[in-house]
Amino acid sequence: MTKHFEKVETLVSNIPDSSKIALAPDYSGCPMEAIRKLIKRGVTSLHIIGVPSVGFQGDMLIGAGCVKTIETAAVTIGEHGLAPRFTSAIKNGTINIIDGTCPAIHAGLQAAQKGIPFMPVRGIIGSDLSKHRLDWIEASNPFSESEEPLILVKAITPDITLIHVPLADSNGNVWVGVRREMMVMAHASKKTLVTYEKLFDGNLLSEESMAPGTIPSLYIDGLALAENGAWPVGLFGNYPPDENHLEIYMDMAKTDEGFKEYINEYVFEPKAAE
Amino acid sequence: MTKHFEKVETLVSNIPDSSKIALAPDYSGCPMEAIRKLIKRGVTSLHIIGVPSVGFQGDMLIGAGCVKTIETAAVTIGEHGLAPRFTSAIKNGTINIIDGTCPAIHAGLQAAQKGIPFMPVRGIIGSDLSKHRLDWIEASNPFSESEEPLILVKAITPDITLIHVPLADSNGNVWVGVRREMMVMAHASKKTLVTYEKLFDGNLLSEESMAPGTIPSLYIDGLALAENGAWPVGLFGNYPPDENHLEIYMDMAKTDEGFKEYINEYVFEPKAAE
Amino acid sequence: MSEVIKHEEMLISVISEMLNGMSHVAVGASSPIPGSAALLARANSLTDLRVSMLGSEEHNIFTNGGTELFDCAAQGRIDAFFLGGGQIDGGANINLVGIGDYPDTKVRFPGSFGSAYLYYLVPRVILFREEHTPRVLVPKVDFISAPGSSPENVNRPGGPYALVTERCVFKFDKKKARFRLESIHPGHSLEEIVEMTGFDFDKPSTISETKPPSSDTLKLIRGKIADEISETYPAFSSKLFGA
Amino acid sequence: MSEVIKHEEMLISVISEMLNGMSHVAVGASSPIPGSAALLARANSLTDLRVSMLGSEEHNIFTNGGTELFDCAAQGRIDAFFLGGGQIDGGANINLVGIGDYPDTKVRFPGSFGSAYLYYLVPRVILFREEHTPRVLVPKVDFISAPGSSPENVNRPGGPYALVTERCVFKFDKKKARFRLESIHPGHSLEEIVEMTGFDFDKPSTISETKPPSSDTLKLIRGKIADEISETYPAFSSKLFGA
Repeated sequence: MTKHFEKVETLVSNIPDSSKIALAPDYSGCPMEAIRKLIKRGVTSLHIIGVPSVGFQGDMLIGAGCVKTIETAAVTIGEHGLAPRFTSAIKNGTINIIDGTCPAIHAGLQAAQKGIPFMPVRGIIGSDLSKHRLDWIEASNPFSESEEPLILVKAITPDITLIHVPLADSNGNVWVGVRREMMVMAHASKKTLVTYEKLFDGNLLSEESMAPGTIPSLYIDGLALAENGAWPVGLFGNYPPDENHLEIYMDMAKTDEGFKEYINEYVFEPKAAE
Repeated sequence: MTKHFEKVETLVSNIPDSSKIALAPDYSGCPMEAIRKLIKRGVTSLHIIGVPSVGFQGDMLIGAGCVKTIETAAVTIGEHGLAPRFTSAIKNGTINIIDGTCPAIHAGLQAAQKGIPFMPVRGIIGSDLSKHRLDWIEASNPFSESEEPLILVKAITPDITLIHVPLADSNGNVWVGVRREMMVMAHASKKTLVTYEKLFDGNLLSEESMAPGTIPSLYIDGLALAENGAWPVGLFGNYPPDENHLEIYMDMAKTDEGFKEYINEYVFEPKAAE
Repeated sequence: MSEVIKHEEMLISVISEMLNGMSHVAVGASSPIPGSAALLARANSLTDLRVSMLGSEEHNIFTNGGTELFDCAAQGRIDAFFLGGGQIDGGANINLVGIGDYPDTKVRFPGSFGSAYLYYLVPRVILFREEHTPRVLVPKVDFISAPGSSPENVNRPGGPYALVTERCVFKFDKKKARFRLESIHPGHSLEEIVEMTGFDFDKPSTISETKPPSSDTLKLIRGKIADEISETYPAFSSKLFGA
Repeated sequence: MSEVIKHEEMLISVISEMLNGMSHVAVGASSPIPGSAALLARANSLTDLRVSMLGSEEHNIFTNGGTELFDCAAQGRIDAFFLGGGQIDGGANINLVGIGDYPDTKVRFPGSFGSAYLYYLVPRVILFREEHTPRVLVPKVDFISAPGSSPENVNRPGGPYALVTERCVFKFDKKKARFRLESIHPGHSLEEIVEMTGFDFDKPSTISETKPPSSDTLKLIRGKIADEISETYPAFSSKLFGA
């Protein structure tokens, strides 16, 4: 039932416009090659969910005009500074922002994973975040003897989870190691599409040491090999971020024109990435 | 902060009478050697939580008079039939039973893991189970447009989780592989005590393949080596149940006298187990 | 090969037929016959039928601990599951707790396991209980571990599909919340079934005989399936197949 | 070794002192100075101080994905954490979202991250913001990502402990819900701090000077800590220490 695609292009052709798509932060599994192919295809009106935040890939999708709404605890390019295209899009009002906080996003996904309509979350009370969230309800803790307010966060069910992982096997199982937020994302989503760095020789679920870090193929709808597929963000256990390239991006993406040049060079005419 | 104990006896001396103690089912990590030492010590008034059910170890503790209350989705010795000492104790009214259902027990522990007061659970409505549970509340789903009933399960915070695992390292990290209910138990509990089959040479958290199945020492309070420590129940990936021995147990434990003989032979004068 | 079909083999075959076209079948605790049926359905499946068996290391695709089976069911990723019952009544209510006035039950069963949840969420729940007597199939269960039907306001995508016993197959009519006799196993009669069933059920004008397994299926059961099930249920496998 | 102490080194040392006796310190996103301070506290710790650093592979003990940091905090297993703020006000309210009328902010910051949760649950939250100007330290934040204090009925075991800037250290008085000036970094003055702080704060009659790092500590920072932090913050480490 898990489809193996020869090309990343074909894999991402399974992502319709207007999809609600869950993405990982830069230190987790970022499917950069798939993001470039998505931009090249001209996907539009995406609703991005940062789990719990989103970095370079979110900024690129926003810059390329692929995003209608972004639901996230933050958009950050880490040490390199404010995400330039995100910052500009907010200033110009060209995207909707749904501001959340990390544990509430995790809780919403875990609620979807468990098939429950909501999950209580500690904290949040008195923050301005909840004023703007129609999908959060302030309720009273029914187990408390005295009146105690509590935030209930509605389940978040992404249409698609799109991630890049270190290993996959021919059965469609994928290995994420300790980066289990990707497992929650896959469990919670209607579909999960994956690019992977290397093919694992054997069955990941049959190896006692590999199985604990593996998302079973039951949850994986499509797969494609993408060597160096997380460049320039880096992939845990495999390669670090290409800091020089990120600096180039930060510099070019300061302006609309610079960003257009950037995607012309690296997305539409991808010499440097090959 | 994780203490290494030379003897299983010393490890279990950290379990006070009347503790609320979480135990795994027979197919997960059963600390049988520790259970025998607990019985030998004469622990009393335990509140056992089966996560989500309990088998041989629960039946033994009940038979030996160590248990006041058992909270579980089931007590079962699998293929071997009804748990004899549990069945007898219920008939004679010598223990309290708090009947639950597997996902509600998992949800209660996950609520404790997340520090939230409760977790909604699907199903259950209309079952006689909820009639007897003061720690479950039937509420209305606040996210549903029409009236929809829903069960809220109160967080379950065990005093102690007691488990047996395949591997531990000198830093106090323990490897449970895919049996992650033990990780939830450790996260949710005030204290976690562990016996382990073999010492892992190195740091489990430093090995990319081992870390995903590892409970970090942060959650582990005490450890002791117990080779063959899950006998006769068996340990996943290591050795199967000793079916012949379980049959001997089932036969002897039919009666009070037979059970007394059994624990005399295997707990108080443990020739056969050595 | 002996063509004397054991009743367990018959049941494995009958249940297996009900799993045609499923993509994911889960098997709970203490379920050697449903487990064998699921493995048989997988062996016969043209597509990829997944089997997740509690207690098995080989036939287990879960990597998120004890909660995953339940989460997976809630996500709609499990098509079929099996439940039994110390008592089962005509409304498909099941009792896995005990006989008598709870909590002071005269006879205590193991407990409800995940029934009070999976019965609501898995679209095709097959009730299986070998013993077909008025003691087990009762007018009304003493304790409802999980009800056979629910009011409309309860979120319940799942529920009972059939009840398989040593004597016959009942199908559950969700609208009427009643069982209908579907087929009678060879060697058994309607009169016997009426007599041995404590609850009232619908009787179609013509009732077929349950189809026994073909010799190919029998060969598969006694070979591959006997071998596969022995990992989780060694005593069952060795008793039935002498493996 | 040059004894010219860089202000980052000063801040690392000051924050590190606040982590004495802790057993588990967590460090969030974009926090090279707090991260270095935590590693320094660990290096100086007589007991086993654990450091969990977001984005690090080496200094990360978590094995349950992105949710574990937050679950761990709710379990009471994290003693200290760090938060910053595009704006911080005198009630220790922090704004990580933006300046202006939300959602049409004139200036947009990255977002609230886990602040609206960890600020409630971690007993010792240290606010850290290098820039000490009226632009950052404002009378009232434009958007409350997380409030500095809560009504009594809110479950809140955690909250602000101190605010560390390039100029001084404030301690937070939970009862008054106000900052008190604790110490002034060498080279800075009370007058300057009053002028550069947009909010009102308590001023004790005698205010000490912030203690600079000892030469041993400085050696540790420039050696072991510079090396350890470079895994997660290579640009920071190479800029500051030329590593």
